Amino acid sequence: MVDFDFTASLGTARFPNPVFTASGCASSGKELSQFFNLTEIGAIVTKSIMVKPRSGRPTPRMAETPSGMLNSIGLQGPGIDDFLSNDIPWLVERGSRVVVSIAGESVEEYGVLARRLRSVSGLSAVEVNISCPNVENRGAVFACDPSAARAVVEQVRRSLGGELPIIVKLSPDVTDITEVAGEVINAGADGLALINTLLGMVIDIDSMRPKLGGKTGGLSGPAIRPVAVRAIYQVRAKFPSIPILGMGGVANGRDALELIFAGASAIAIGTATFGNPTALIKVRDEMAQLLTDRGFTRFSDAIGYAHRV
Amino acid sequence: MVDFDFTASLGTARFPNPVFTASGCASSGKELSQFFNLTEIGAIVTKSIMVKPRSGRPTPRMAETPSGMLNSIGLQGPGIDDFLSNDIPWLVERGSRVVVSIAGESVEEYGVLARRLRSVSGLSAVEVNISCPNVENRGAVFACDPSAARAVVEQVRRSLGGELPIIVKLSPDVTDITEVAGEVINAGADGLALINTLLGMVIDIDSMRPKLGGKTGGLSGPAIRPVAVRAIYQVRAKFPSIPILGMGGVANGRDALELIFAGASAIAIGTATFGNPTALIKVRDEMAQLLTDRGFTRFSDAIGYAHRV
Amino acid sequence: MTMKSINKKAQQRDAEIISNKKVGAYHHMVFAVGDMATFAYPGNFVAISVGGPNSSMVLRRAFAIYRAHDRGNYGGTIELVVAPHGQGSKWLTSLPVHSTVDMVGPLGTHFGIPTEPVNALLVGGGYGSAPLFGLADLLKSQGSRVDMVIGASTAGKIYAPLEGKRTVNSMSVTTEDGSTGLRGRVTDLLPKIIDEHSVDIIYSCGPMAMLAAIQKIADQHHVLHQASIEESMACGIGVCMTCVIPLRDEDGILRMSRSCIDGPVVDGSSVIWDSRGSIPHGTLGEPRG
Amino acid sequence: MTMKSINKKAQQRDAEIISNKKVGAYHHMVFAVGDMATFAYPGNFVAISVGGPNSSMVLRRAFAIYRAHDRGNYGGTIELVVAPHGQGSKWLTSLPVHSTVDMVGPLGTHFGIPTEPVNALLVGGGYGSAPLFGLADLLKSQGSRVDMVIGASTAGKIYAPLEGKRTVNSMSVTTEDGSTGLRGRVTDLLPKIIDEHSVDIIYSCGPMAMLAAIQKIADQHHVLHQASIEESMACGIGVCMTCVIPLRDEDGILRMSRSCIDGPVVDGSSVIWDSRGSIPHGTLGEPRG
Ligand SMILES: Cc1cc2nc3c(=O)[nH]c(=O)nc-3n(C[C@H](O)[C@H](O)[C@H](O)COP(=O)(O)OP(=O)(O)OC[C@H]3O[C@@H](n4cnc5c(N)ncnc54)[C@H](O)[C@@H]3O)c2cc1C
Ligand SMILES: Cc1cc2nc3c(=O)[nH]c(=O)nc-3n(C[C@H](O)[C@H](O)[C@H](O)COP(=O)(O)OP(=O)(O)OC[C@H]3O[C@@H](n4cnc5c(N)ncnc54)[C@H](O)[C@@H]3O)c2cc1C
Ligand SMILES: Cc1cc2nc3c(=O)[nH]c(=O)nc-3n(C[C@H](O)[C@H](O)[C@H](O)COP(=O)(O)O)c2cc1C
Ligand SMILES: Cc1cc2nc3c(=O)[nH]c(=O)nc-3n(C[C@H](O)[C@H](O)[C@H](O)COP(=O)(O)O)c2cc1C
Ligand code: FES
Ligand code: FES
Repeated sequence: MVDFDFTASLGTARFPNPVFTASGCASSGKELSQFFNLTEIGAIVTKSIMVKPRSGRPTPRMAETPSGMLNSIGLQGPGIDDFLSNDIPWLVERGSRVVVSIAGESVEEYGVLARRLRSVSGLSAVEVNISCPNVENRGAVFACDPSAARAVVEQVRRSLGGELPIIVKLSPDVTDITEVAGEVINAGADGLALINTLLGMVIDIDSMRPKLGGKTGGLSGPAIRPVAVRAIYQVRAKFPSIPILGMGGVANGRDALELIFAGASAIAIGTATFGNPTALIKVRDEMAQLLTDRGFTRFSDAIGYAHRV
Repeated sequence: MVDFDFTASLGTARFPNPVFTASGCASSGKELSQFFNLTEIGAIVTKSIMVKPRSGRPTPRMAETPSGMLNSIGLQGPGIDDFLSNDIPWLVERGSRVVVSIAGESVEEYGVLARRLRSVSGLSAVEVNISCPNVENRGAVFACDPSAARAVVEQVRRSLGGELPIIVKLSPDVTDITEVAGEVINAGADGLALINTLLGMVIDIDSMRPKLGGKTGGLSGPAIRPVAVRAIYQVRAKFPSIPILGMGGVANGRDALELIFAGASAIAIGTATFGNPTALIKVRDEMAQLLTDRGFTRFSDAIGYAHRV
Repeated sequence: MTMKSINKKAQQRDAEIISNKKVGAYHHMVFAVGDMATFAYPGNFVAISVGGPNSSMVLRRAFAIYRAHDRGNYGGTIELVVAPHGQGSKWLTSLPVHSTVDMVGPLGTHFGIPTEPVNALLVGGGYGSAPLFGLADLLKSQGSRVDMVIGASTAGKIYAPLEGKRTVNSMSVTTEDGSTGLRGRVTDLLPKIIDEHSVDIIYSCGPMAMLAAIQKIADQHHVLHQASIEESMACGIGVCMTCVIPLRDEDGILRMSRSCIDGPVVDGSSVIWDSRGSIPHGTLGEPRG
Repeated sequence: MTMKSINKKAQQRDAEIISNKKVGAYHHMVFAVGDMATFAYPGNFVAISVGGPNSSMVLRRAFAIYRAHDRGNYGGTIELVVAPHGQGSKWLTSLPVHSTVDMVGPLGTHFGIPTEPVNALLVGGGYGSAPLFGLADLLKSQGSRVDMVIGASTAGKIYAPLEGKRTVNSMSVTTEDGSTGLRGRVTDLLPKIIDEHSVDIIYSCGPMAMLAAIQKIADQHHVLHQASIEESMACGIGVCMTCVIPLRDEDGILRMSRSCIDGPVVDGSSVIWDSRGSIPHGTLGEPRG
């Protein structure tokens, strides 16, 4: 394993290895640092931050499902000001690679967030979470509306300037994910993050009502891995050169390999961290071993390997 | 449980209980009859039949996934002629309720199938599986294209005449399932079947290629239950009077109750039968008990109960 | 009074089951945990993976630490009181001795121990009595008076081991069906005890509704109240934001705070008890319109 | 020659593990199954639920019946030879004696037994030798000559119990690494044995590639060949259509047939062996264009 070249890249950003936290599944990183050194992983992707502080949705906010879970956090967070003064410096000082995830309720808000990030030093990339309701269009989720998705990315591109890579995170809850991918790539995305959660619901058979305070929630965990692999494979087939940050149900090295072979250039770990605080380290080490076993000497050679003819 | 009224209906069709086989998960019924008497369940929904014999997709056709499985059968079947002369009479003679599922590659083919069913006696309803590629439109799946879905249902309505209820089976792989539901209801659907499988993929990390012969496959089983509950709940909220045959990951009575409370008028069992040949009987008995425990005396009162204010 | 604070000593390890005994409706389980026990304070909890290697359950289950011992025949041990409730806890309680589980802990805040002797009233509902016995020992050892009230729906759900009863100055039991102790709820007894023993502080652990009712009484009688709360937790380590409750912080700002990090032990007066299932008015970042 | 036919006597029941012993790379497992054993013929298989009540594995696993006994100390028993391969089989082989599993069986077609004595050659690869021992007994009891060839990659994967060796007229072993028996593959030995003993029929069980190679030899030597095949099965009872193989039926029509119902034992000459992973040209309903 000494000779294995594990470096990864997304656009112009470089990482010592391809294992990242998934947005919203590592808070802003600090809490995981009692289990491992944050510089051990590729990057911390922070919880999607909005312009203003946000309380999120009422509880209960989670329901366990077969090999998965639903969450309805509702983007709780302190707002960009608090985030930039408290969370980012802590991470940057400790030498972590940081990808900031942003979320807005209007195209304008995404612009505001991107402008705020422009001058922040120490960031590796910006992830644009477009799985948010667009208050200006009857709450239609940006990620489910190709033209709205495009408008967000164009705005972020303009406001951010040309330095930081923009990774746009797509929702699998669409008829054709390659269509949305095409739009955001044209709008200037440097990479895509695939996939966000699937919309789901659990009904509590005792109260005989939806279990979550917010009624519906996002389905994550191993249950959705086949959907993630398919989405990554489809997008990679159509846009072979766009880097993909893959995620969805990865809990060990074997799972990660599926997404890598399908076309992911790096892997984010979400739900698995809840079950195992050191899941990221496990995935990283198992992945390196499995790739070495298969004769790979460089991680990058494995990306999209399932597409070879 | 003696006093529990378990009768169910979908449009004008009546059933002694609301537990059905899911199309493609009970072949044409015969094979299950060594485990229980087919009259014990609400209905047999037969494997989707096409006009001509069809070999289906190459093997491997399945991959187990966390709390689920992928299949890529590719609608293997003997064609409508063989089916009507061999499979249907066998079921009808034994007193089973029969729902015939049909699938076509063009609007025209659906019409041909519906016409053939017109004169068949002993059927309870027709299920229209529109999760098929439309060869006339670059293989776009009917269920993912609201206007194509509409055209199919209008054609079936015309060709079938006015007797048999038409249940249209929708795919969850769409941006807005209520939009497709609205189209097919307008086109004359008497009920909806929710949900078909989700498109997924598994990569074999040893061969480093997609595991299924057909590359992608349909994801079913408990993993997708939260998506099924959500889809049923959404459609019920928007179209409270359309009957829904609910399915997706039901393996026991508790699972079934979630779908019923979300809005299903009957439940179909697919993947669970593979793990347990008597799953249908288990679901039926547990459901009756759980509903009785909760004070219901009629099954029909429980339908959509999670929507009460 | 020492403030409760987050336990920063969490570790993840395999813990061997040393003993697993049914006690009434519960299982008393002892785990060999090495030095995890050294850093455990009354009120802390542990989080355990459930279902084994092929499990369909992806989330850990949280359990309040009943007792922790630094060293013994098995090195450090942690004891839990587990109710076989749903899938996960039934799996755990069914494990034979010598099985190992994956355990993370100690987690969360712990009960604050006053620096001076006080009159303390400990109130537990169901298995919520468990963490109170270790707390009682600690309070007694620094000279406090400790009265205890334990309630449950029925006798089998009262967890009150003999040695625990002996430590405290008084122990009262209530059951809703009257099958043991007084018929009624714990809160029926509190006003009298508070008055009789000039209670300074209530420590409580149990269902949210019970805690809320205790807070009302604490307010009326102007006594402090440290409550150990139980919200559904997906991660237990502060990274998921599922376990939030509305808490007013020292600056008077009302936030949806993580009960796994800012709790489970919280100052009862800082919680907006009535608002489970909603975002209380005035919460930082509350939804507009 | 009696034709193989579908076993219509399948039942679903709890089966208690009576014995579970490691034998080389495999586990020999005995299950108490009541009268399920009565209806089991060599070649039939059973399907077992894996992973326990919280399992993330939704599909049964199929295992060829090694031996079935009508009655004994435990009533009817069925014996299996299980390779701890992936998640499901590892779970199964790790179960302690007295655990119960949910078993469906006997399923599928069985080996056809000639009405007259014949010269039979039984060829097994890996755990594929297991169902051949019961078959050997049956053939011997009706007066046939039985030669057996067993192969595997390495010695630990040869399953050949002593009492099994005794029944047959000859037993040859091959391993690819030469760690026991002859270095090579089973097929290296077949031509010679066929000639020497005027073999009438080959019965085989093992990996698909081995079966295909045997068929070539059977064709060259004009001997019959009954092969027990192993395709991924989701249901094992004929309802899912995942387990298909291209089979030419009596009317000469080539169909994708279910190996759980029309197999696992099939007439080797009716299989289009080369076409795994594709639909052979001429199959009923083959894709157009
Ligand atoms: C801080 C804390 C301390 C706890 N201490 C104990 C203890 O000492 N003894 C004990 O028996 N149990 C305790 N619990 C509850 C325990 O964590 C499990 O929730 C409970 O055992 C039910 O899990 P299950 O898998 O059996 O049920 P399931 O119904 O299968 O659980 C499904 C999901 O819902 C959650 N859930 C279900 N019931 C509760 C509940 N009452 N509170 C929170 N989440 C719930 C589960 O954690 C799980 O994620 C505690 C919970 C918390 C948060
Ligand atoms: C008719 C038949 C007879 C069999 N007899 C035996 C036997 O006697 N002894 C024995 O050890 N095994 C036998 N097998 C293989 C067995 O059913 C399992 O497939 C094998 O144990 C691997 O399952 P797993 O859960 O350990 O592996 P996993 O890799 O976790 O299995 C995942 C899925 O793939 C399928 N799969 C994996 N490998 C195979 C394979 N080689 N063939 C078919 N499906 C596979 C599994 O059934 C399962 O659905 C037989 C299979 C069939 C179809
Ligand atoms: C509790 C929770 C909170 C999440 N919050 C966010 C978020 O703030 N922003 C975002 O882009 N994705 C969020 N996600 C989605 C994850 O980043 C990830 O895309 C998804 O969970 C699939 O990966 P997994 O199966 O590894 O969890 C969240 C997921 C969970 C479970
Ligand atoms: C092996 C298999 C074959 C299927 N074939 C069909 C089919 O022919 N027609 C159809 O409408 N749905 C088909 N389905 C989908 C099921 O009817 C059902 O909608 C889906 O599997 C979800 O239910 P479940 O989780 O209970 O399996 C098939 C599913 C499986 C697993
Ligand atoms: S349980 Fe995850 S933040 Fe508290
Ligand atoms: S395994 Fe289902 S039909 Fe053969």
